[in-house]
Amino acid sequence: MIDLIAALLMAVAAVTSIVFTYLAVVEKNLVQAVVFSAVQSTMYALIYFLLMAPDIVLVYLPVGVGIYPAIVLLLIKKTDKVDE
Amino acid sequence: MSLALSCLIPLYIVAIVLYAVRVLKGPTVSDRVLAVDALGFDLAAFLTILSVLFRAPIMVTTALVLALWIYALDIYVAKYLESKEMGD
Amino acid sequence: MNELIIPYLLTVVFVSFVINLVIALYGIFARPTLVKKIIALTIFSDSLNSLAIFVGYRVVSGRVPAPPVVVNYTSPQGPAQLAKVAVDPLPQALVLTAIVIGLAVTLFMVKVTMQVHRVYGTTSVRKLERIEYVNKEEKSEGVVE
Amino acid sequence: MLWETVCSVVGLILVAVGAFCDIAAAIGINRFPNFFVRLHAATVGAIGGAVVPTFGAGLIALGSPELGNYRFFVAGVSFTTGLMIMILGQAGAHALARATLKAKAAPLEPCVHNALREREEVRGE
Repeated sequence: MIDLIAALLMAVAAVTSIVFTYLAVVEKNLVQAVVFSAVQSTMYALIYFLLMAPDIVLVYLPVGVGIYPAIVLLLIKKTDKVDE
Repeated sequence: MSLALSCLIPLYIVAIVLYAVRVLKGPTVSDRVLAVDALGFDLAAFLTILSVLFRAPIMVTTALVLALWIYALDIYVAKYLESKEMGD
Repeated sequence: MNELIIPYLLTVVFVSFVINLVIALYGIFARPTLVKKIIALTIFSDSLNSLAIFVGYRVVSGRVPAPPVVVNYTSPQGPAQLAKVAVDPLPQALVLTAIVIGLAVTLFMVKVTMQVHRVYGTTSVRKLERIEYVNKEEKSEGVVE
Repeated sequence: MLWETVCSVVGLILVAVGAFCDIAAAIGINRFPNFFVRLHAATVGAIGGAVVPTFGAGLIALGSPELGNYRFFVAGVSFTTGLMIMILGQAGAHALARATLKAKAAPLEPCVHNALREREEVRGE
């Protein structure tokens, strides 16, 4: 029962991450692409949790949700705001 | 106890998917960041419930980290929108 | 019943990682802006790390596998009991390093992109090609004169 | 053990209330018309949907003896997470709303339900 729940949650998070990866790649506005990338990172953190890797989650959450959007937003502020 | 918690799990999944729908179709940046905010806090509560359900007491610390860094993302985007100045 | 459904769901997870890898590669090669290339590269490295962790997962019937952390210190057979139900700790130890190195590489690329924008005024690769071509022409003519 | 049973049942009730608030907030954030109205749904999702079930999970861990001594660890971390979300959710929503209002990033329309005008429009058509 519990292992079935874990596998089901993993599949839901994986399919959601496909949608947000596609949106982050094709989106023209770069700030919205950063937000989509943050959602994808959150879904990957849920997958890492369900793959029973707590130390990976502890490292990946600050890097994927906190530092990547911060430095990419800093970069977007200094350079172009729109793709193309 | 475990069975009752297992019956409550699909409600949380449905809520998280509905938040993801708002992130997907929100017209402005603020809507999307607000939906990400709510999604992250609900996911933190969900991780706590899952670690109680899985009987793995080490896994519960990830919820605290998730809540703190989702708030940090919120503040970054707010500061970007408000003064267009990051980092100071 | 569970023996049929769980491998199917795990296959869905594996295939979704591969699809993420392909979409991120498309983003790296086809999008013109350097910022978008950096975003796609982070997604690419995360998908690759996820594949590495997924290899170390294992299915234990009736319960979820334990994380590779020793909780039961008191009894001497605690680590032996853990080894029967825990996932593989080696890919996790490798990926932990890979994430931090990926962060350092991303910071370096962000700095290089800032420098490119400061020198040439744009970050689009298609415009950068043209600008560099014109500059080379002028320089070579100046050398000839 | 009486108090363990009481802790478990109260925690389970809190988790169920949290699930209900979560569904309500998710429907609200999809149905409300503009950003400043959606703030209400988001904070319902932060307090009712995240703080309450986190406290409930802590109480359930406190009342389950098969975790051994680690149940106090789980309960302490759960209560800390709940308090953090209780502070940070409101602070983040307020900062985002203030920034959006100052930068004019979202349209500011008052959400007014005018039944008389709707009836007149229907009658005029």
